[in-house]
Amino acid sequence: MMADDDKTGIEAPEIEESLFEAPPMAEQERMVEAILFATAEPVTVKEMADRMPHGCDAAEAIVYLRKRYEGRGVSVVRVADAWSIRTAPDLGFLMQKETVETRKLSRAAIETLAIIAYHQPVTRSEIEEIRGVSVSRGTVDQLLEMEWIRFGRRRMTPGRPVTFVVTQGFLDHFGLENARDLPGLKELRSAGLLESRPPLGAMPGMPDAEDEDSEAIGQSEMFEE
Amino acid sequence: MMADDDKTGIEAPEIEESLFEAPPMAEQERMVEAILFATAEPVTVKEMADRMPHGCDAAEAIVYLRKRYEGRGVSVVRVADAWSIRTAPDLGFLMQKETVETRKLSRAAIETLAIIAYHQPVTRSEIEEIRGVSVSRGTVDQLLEMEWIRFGRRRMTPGRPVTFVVTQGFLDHFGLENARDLPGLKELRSAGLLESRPPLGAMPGMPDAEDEDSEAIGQSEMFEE
Amino acid sequence: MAELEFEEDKPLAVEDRLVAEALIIDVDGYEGPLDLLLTLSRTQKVDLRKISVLALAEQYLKFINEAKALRLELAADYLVMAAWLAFLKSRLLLPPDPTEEGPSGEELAAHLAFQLERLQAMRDSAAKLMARDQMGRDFFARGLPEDVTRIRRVTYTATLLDLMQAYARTRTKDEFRPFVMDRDAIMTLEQALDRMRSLIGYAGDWTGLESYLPEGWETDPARRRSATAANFSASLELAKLGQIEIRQGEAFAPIQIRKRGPE
Repeated sequence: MMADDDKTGIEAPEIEESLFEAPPMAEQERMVEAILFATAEPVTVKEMADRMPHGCDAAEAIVYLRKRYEGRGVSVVRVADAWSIRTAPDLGFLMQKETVETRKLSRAAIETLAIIAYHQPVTRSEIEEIRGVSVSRGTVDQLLEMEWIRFGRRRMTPGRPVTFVVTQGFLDHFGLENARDLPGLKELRSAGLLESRPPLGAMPGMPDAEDEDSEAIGQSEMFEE
Repeated sequence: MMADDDKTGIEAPEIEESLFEAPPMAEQERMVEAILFATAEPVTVKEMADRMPHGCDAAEAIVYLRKRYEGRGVSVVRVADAWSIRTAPDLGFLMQKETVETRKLSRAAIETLAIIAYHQPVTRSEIEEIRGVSVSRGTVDQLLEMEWIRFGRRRMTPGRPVTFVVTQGFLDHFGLENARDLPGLKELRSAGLLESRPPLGAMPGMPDAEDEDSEAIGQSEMFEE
Repeated sequence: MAELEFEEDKPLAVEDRLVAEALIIDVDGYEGPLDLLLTLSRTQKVDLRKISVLALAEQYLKFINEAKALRLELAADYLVMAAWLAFLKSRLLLPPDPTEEGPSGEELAAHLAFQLERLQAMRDSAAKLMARDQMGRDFFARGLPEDVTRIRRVTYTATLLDLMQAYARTRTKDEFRPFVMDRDAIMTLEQALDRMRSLIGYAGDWTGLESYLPEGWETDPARRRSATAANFSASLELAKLGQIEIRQGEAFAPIQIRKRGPE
C-alpha cells in the first residue's frame, strides 16, 4: 500500500544517527492517525514527535495521512502549527445532536473580533479608531473568555499599550490554517485598508484613546508574556 | 444534497419503495465515519440511521467503514450494541505522554551517597555520625529506588544493624570501575576540592585523612555478592 | 409609519425616506457618528471611494437638525461630529486660505472617506468570517477523545564531582562552620561582666583587679591581656552602675575595687 515503507531508512539523515531504526512510514502514519483521533484539540508536530518512537518524522507522516483522508467523512486539517481531524463541513447536517449553542455574539463583538483578526496586533485605541466608538470592556472580556483573542506584545509607543491578537482556538473554530487565510485579506491589504492611518489633526468622534490605553496597561500587567 | 427531505411524510418501510434514491454507499460510509468520529459516546445503528438521510443503510455502511479501518491507527469497534472509533490496541503506548524531568540530587542525598561510597558497608548510625545530622528515611529510600545503593550484610554487632553499599548501577553512572577508584581526601584537597586551610589541630572525633583512605580500602569487601 | 410629518414638504426618494425614518426611530441603534455617517453614505449609491464628503456632511447636518427639532436626545459625540462637519463643509466650500495651518479640507475629507471605507470593509469581513463553516456548527471535533495519561518521570543526576565535593564537605564540616573570630584567647566584656557580677558579692574589701582574672588566664600573655582589659572595662561599667567603687593609688599602681556598701 505504501511503496515507501523501506525507503525511510535511506532518506532522512538525522534518522541514521539513531541507534534504533525508526518504524516504517506506514507505521508512523498509523501513529499520527491514532494521536489525532484521540484528541479534540489540535496537536503540534512536536507534541506528536515527542510521543512517537525515536527517529519518527511526524511531519512527513501527516502529509501521507492528510492525503489518505481526502474526500472522506473526516479530514486532517492544519491549525497554525498544529494538526487536527475534523468532520467534513458538508456533513454538518448529521450532527445536530452535537451542535453546541454558542453564545450569540453582539455586533460590536463580531466587528471587534474581525478588526483584531485583520489588523493584529492591534491596540484598543486602534480598534476604537476603526469602529468610531469606544470598545466596551465586556466585549473584549467576552472574546478573551471564549479564547478567541489574547493579549499580544505591548506596542513600543508612549504608554506601551497592550495589543490583541487572535488565538489558535479562533483559527480552529473558523477552520483557518492561519491568520493569512482570512477571507479577503489580500484585497484589503492591497486596497490600503489595513494600514493604520492616524487621524489628521483635530478629527472628532474618537474616544479618548489615551485614557483607555493607560487604563488598559494598569489592568493587564498580569498578562505580560 | 438532501434530496429526500420532503419524503419524510411518506411512510416508507422498505428502501425499495422509496421514491428517492439513497445516497451512494461511499457517501453513507462518509456519514457513518463523521458520526462515529464526532459523537461523544458509542452510537447504535438505529441512532445513525435516524440521523442519516432516509433510505440509508447504516449497518452496511459500518461494514465498509470497519473494513477500511482494518490495520489503521484507529479501528471501528463494537461496544455492546453500539459502534465507536478507538485507538488500535497496539498503539496504546502513544496515549501516554511521558515527561522526563532531570533534577539534581539533593544535598542530603548526595552526602549520604558519598558516605556510603567511601565507607561501605556502612550503617545508618555511622552515616549519621559522619554527617552530624540524622538521615531521613526518604533520602535512603530515594537512593535505594534509584538503585544506587542496596542493603549489604548485617553488621555483627548488637542489634545487627543493616549496612548499605553502593551498586553496580552507581559505578556505571559515575564511570567508576569500583569504589576504590574514588579519590581520597588528600587527593580531593590537592585537586582543590577541599578548602586548603588545614584544620586547627586534629579534628575531634574524625579519623585522620590518611587513616581514612587506608581504612576505606581495607573495608571494601563490598561488591561480592 | 409610512410617512413622516416633517418629510412631507420635500420630495424624497423612498430609500432616503427609509433611511431617515430608521435614523429618527432608532437613533440609539447607531454605534456612534461614524456608523451613522456610513449609513447615510449608502444613499449616495456610489462606491465609497467616490463618495461626496460634502454631500454627506450636509446629509448629516440635516439629520442632526431634524433630530433636534424632534427633541431627540443626542449624545455629545454626535454633536461634536456635527460641529466638525460644519467646519469641514466651510473648508471645502471656501477657497483655501494660505495662512491657515493644518491639513486642507480635501485631506480631511479624504481621511473621513477612508475611515468610512475601512469601517465598511471590516463589517464586510466580519460578515464573511461569520459566514464561514464554524466548529461545533458545520464541522466537529472528536466527540470521544481518549485520555492521554501524563506520566511524569523524575530522574536524578549527580556527577562524580558532586559526589566528591559532598564527601569532602561532610568530612571537613568543622572547617566549614560559619565564619567567627577564633576567640580562644579573648575574653569579652560580657563574659567579664558576668563573672565579676557573681564574684563581687563576696568582695566587701578592696581587692586588686588582677585577682579577678579567671583561672589559667594569667599565665598565657595573650589571654592575660584580653582578660585584664575586659575586667577593667567591666569594672568601669559596674562602677558606672553604682555597684562597685574603684581606686588607684597613683599612675600604674594596682587598681582595686570593692562592692559598694548600702549607704
